[in-house]
Amino acid sequence: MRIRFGITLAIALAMANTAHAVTLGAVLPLSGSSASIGEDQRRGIDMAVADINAKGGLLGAPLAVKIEDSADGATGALDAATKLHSIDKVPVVLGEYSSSVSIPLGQYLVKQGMVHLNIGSSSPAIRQIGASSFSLIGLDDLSAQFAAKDILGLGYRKVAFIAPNGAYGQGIDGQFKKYLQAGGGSVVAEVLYTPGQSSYRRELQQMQRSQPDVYVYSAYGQEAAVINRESFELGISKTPWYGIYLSMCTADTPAQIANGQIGMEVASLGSAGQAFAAEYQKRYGFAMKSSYSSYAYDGVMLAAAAIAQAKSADPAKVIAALDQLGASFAGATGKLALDADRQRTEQPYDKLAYEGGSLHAR
Amino acid sequence: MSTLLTVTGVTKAFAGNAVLQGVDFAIGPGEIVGVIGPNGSGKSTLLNAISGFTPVDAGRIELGGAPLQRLAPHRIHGLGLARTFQLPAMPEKMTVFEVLLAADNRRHGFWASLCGGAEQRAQEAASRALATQWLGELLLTGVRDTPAAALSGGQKKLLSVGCALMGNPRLLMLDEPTAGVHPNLRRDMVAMLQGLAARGIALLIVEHDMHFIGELCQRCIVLDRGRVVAQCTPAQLSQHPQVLQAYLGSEHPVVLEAAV
Amino acid sequence: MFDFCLHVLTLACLYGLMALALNLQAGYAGLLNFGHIAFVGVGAYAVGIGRLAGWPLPLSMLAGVACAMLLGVAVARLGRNLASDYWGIATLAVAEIVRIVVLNQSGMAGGAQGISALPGPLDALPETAQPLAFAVLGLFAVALAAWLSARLAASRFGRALRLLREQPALASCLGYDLGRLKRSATLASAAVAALAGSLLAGYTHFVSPDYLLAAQTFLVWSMLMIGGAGRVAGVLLGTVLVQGVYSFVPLARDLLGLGSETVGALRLGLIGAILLLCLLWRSAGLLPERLRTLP
Amino acid sequence: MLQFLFDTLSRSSDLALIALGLSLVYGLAKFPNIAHVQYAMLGAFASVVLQRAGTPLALALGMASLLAGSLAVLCNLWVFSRLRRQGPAIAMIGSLALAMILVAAALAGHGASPLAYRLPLSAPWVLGPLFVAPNQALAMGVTLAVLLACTWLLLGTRQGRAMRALACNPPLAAAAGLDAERIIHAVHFLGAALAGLGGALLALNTGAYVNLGNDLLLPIFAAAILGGLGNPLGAVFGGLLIALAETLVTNLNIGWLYGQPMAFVPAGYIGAASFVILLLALLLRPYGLFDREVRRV
Repeated sequence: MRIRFGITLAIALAMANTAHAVTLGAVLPLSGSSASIGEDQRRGIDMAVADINAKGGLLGAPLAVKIEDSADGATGALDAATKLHSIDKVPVVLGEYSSSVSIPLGQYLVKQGMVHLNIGSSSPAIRQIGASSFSLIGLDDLSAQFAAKDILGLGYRKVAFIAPNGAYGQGIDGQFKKYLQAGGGSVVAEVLYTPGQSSYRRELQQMQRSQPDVYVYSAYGQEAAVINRESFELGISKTPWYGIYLSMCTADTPAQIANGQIGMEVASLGSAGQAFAAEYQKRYGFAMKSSYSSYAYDGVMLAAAAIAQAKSADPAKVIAALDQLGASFAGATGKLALDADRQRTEQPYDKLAYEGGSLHAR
Repeated sequence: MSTLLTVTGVTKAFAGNAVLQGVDFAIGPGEIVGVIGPNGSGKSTLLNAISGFTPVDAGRIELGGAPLQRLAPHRIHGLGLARTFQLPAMPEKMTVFEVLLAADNRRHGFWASLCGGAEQRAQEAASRALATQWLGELLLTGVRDTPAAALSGGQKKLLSVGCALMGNPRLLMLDEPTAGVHPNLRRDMVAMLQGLAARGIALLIVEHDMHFIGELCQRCIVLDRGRVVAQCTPAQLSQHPQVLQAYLGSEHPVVLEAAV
Repeated sequence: MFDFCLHVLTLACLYGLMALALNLQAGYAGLLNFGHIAFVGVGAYAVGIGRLAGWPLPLSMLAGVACAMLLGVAVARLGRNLASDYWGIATLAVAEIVRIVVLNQSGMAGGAQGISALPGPLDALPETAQPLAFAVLGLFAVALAAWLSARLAASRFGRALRLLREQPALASCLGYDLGRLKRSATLASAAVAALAGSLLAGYTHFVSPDYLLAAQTFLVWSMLMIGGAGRVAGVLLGTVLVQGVYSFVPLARDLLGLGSETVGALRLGLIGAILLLCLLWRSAGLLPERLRTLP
Repeated sequence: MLQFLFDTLSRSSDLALIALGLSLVYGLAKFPNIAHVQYAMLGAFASVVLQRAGTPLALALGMASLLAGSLAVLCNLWVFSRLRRQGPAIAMIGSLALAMILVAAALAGHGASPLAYRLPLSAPWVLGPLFVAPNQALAMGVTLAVLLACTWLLLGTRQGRAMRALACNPPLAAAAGLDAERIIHAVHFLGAALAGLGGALLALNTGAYVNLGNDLLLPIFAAAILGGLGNPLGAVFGGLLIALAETLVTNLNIGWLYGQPMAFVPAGYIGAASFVILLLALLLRPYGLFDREVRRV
């Protein structure tokens, strides 16, 4: 009896999902070592859903996003994607963070004829996922090129580079080195650290020995906090520190240590960007932890816009609408300007400095 | 008389304590030899040394002319030497019958087992026949399908003798075969072991029970503090001055009384 | 729903292969291999590196099995003078070293990003038929492996392994070369695990260092122990159960209608709780190994 | 050079208490307890939350340690005392499931972002070439004091002897009239209390975060194995050796090999270094570096 009730309820819920509202899917690293980024992505998605539903929803009904945990791995992401495809029947899936998860996820979605919106992976290999995979985030070549130019422009030549030894770190490392060397600089120390250690003193000191003009880093959460704290404790923080995606680098670091750091960040100077940042602060009570929330926000917004334009949640029609919209859509992270490979070609970045406890344009 | 096992000058020390100090003796085919001596005289170490569980420091051990002292236990078994343990531990998740079958190690290779075939089936049938025969002779038929670990201490001893015999050894070494065995069963054991010797299997028996030694053995080797202090027939034991010295010097007068 | 069940079934079959492979070592021979995933990873990476080198898929898979068996020889050699729990951690160390090496080999093995667009064994079939076909292939492979394992367990070799697991000293003095028995079990296990790895890479069309995480070994171990080590039916039941729990827990959350904040915690916590309850309820496994009474 | 030595000591002090606790429990329970590192994670959270709520740091550390210890006793009562009878593999999988539940609890209770102590940031002390952070010195000092206390407890007291006797030979210890159950509970409490304190001290540098336990798992196991399982003080030296290996890998200039002024092994191999050391050590000394045999001689 109870089981039958449960089944009826399940069917009713499923019907409620498909009949009355458009449901999108998202696969995020909500447990495992990237969980803090997944959580920030989730915040962005929740904000977008709230915004859209506050304005009357999509196609006349409230929008929902079904968020699944990838457990930080390819098989977990495939489990989640298969569920979203086969049970929830969503047309669009957003995800993931690590490119070693986004790539198999995207491959699967493309094979099923679904839309993949990449909201967190910046590896150049994302480009090859396939015909229905769109990137809202500028790939590493964009951010690395911007950072390299910025650093050379500031007059630094000898650079020590540190990033986590993962898909993101290895990708940005290669790109950054390429652009820096092309512009006449050199990477004198290159450390891809093993995430999750209790201390990075050894890595920091190895870099110190090459006496760089500037330390360039890109890290997040607990690791960024430890690296910043230890560079302060070792007296290394007197040399300039440059953060690629500075807001995530300094999010969990005491202001006293972060003061004086410079870096770059996804532009949030446009009206949409500033509105998002303000809304985020209001909703969660702290400043944006990283720009991954804004990419996730834009992902939902873009999907909603495409579905609204296609007047249908049919994936083929959504893809056609995305192909049109991609060139002109502008969101919290600025204008997308997707190219023929459906990758972002324009990514406005800001040059920032951390002063007096917060980030400012420089 | 030809010799089967020759032990020459075997020496072993654990962390500076000499446990075996130049042990010499020899055993012929079909001979039944007892090894006695007070606790700590090195009896078990001697058995471990011969069967390859304890590497010796010096000396030679030969079985039918082949040197054993550098070989691993399974190689020594392959040359025709089987043994039992003082406290035989038996598998929990195998029946008595299965343990006996496992004790026959012929054709146990991976591919032979996986592919099967007529030869494999014939071998399995032969093993089962042999195991069934030993079950009967060792009075274990009633516990054939019991987990081997659930047997009583005495039954485990019998089973381990059966295991040793499944390999058709030339020399069988028994470590205290009667400890924990019911007295009635003990008599049957004497007959059974004599039967083995009649088939040409040499027996080397470490034992405390002097009646058992007296009934069974043709010869005794007396160990004291790692040395062979006497080799004589069981009847001569009580008159042997070194034997008296060895036992009176220790805490085992009771054993000696039994021997007298 | 049907596609999702097919997916779960396919994964269960692939993990079933890994669990049956581990069962050869852990269930039959009592070897605590905590680096089992290294064999799987070698098989999976063989498909990846084979693609980069332009090899045909069958050749890559064969190379994977061969490499995994080589690794098996090395691991078994390591076990010759180590006690079982030390050997367990040593195998874990070997698997971690393999993972760290492929993680840092961005040229040859794709680095942290892994190797994508891998060929699958059923690519020739039409797209829509592939999920069903792969599930059938997986079922066939797992059925074959189960049949062979059961046959092996009943054979003279299997009996020798049991004796080795239960009483190694007895086995040794009954003429069994323990090192050789362990090596044979490890090699057979490595071959099957590598095959499972190749199939997993072919199914997901992807391989990355994440496939080699120690957590994956623990996952396969939990399948083995919850189902019942040493018994093929137990291992398979454990695999289906654990894979089912991993896959269907997100559905339970949908039924409960909980918000997105709890997704990660709920999934992890429910899986942990179900596994723990299974263990406490039947701590020898759901289908524990039985005594073999022979005619 | 001095700084490298100091950092090696600092890293090994990070590992020391937790590895000591693991080794202590392993000696009695004889299974690799994966949940052990989660006690460290929970200890870190408990301590940070208490300190942020206004508890003085010393009290917060102590309470976190007690909480972790009590939790371990409950876990032992409900889970491990039943699973241990089925052998080490079952108990290990049980500890794995328990670890998942503990991580899930932390994830649900706090979320994935790190949580740091609310402490004023003080400038490092500069002693010649040496930079020492006050919190680092505090963590090392407390660790050293607790290690000394544990050494005394294990080697110098009746209770310690009872624990070691039970670890070496349970039937004999039981025959000698030791109350095994009580001692096992005491050891679980002590082991987890050490882990909780270790985690709370670690959080001085890293903050408390959900993955703290998982990140520690492999280095801690490597340290405990290196020292010889069930040999608690060996585990401390195991941790020291691993810290040394990591420091050498990251800081040994191998530029001369390539004819360059400076070149290093890629830092990504830092994890492999400790495992290579572990394998080498096991090849040379199959029962860990500080095996019981050594102590007996």
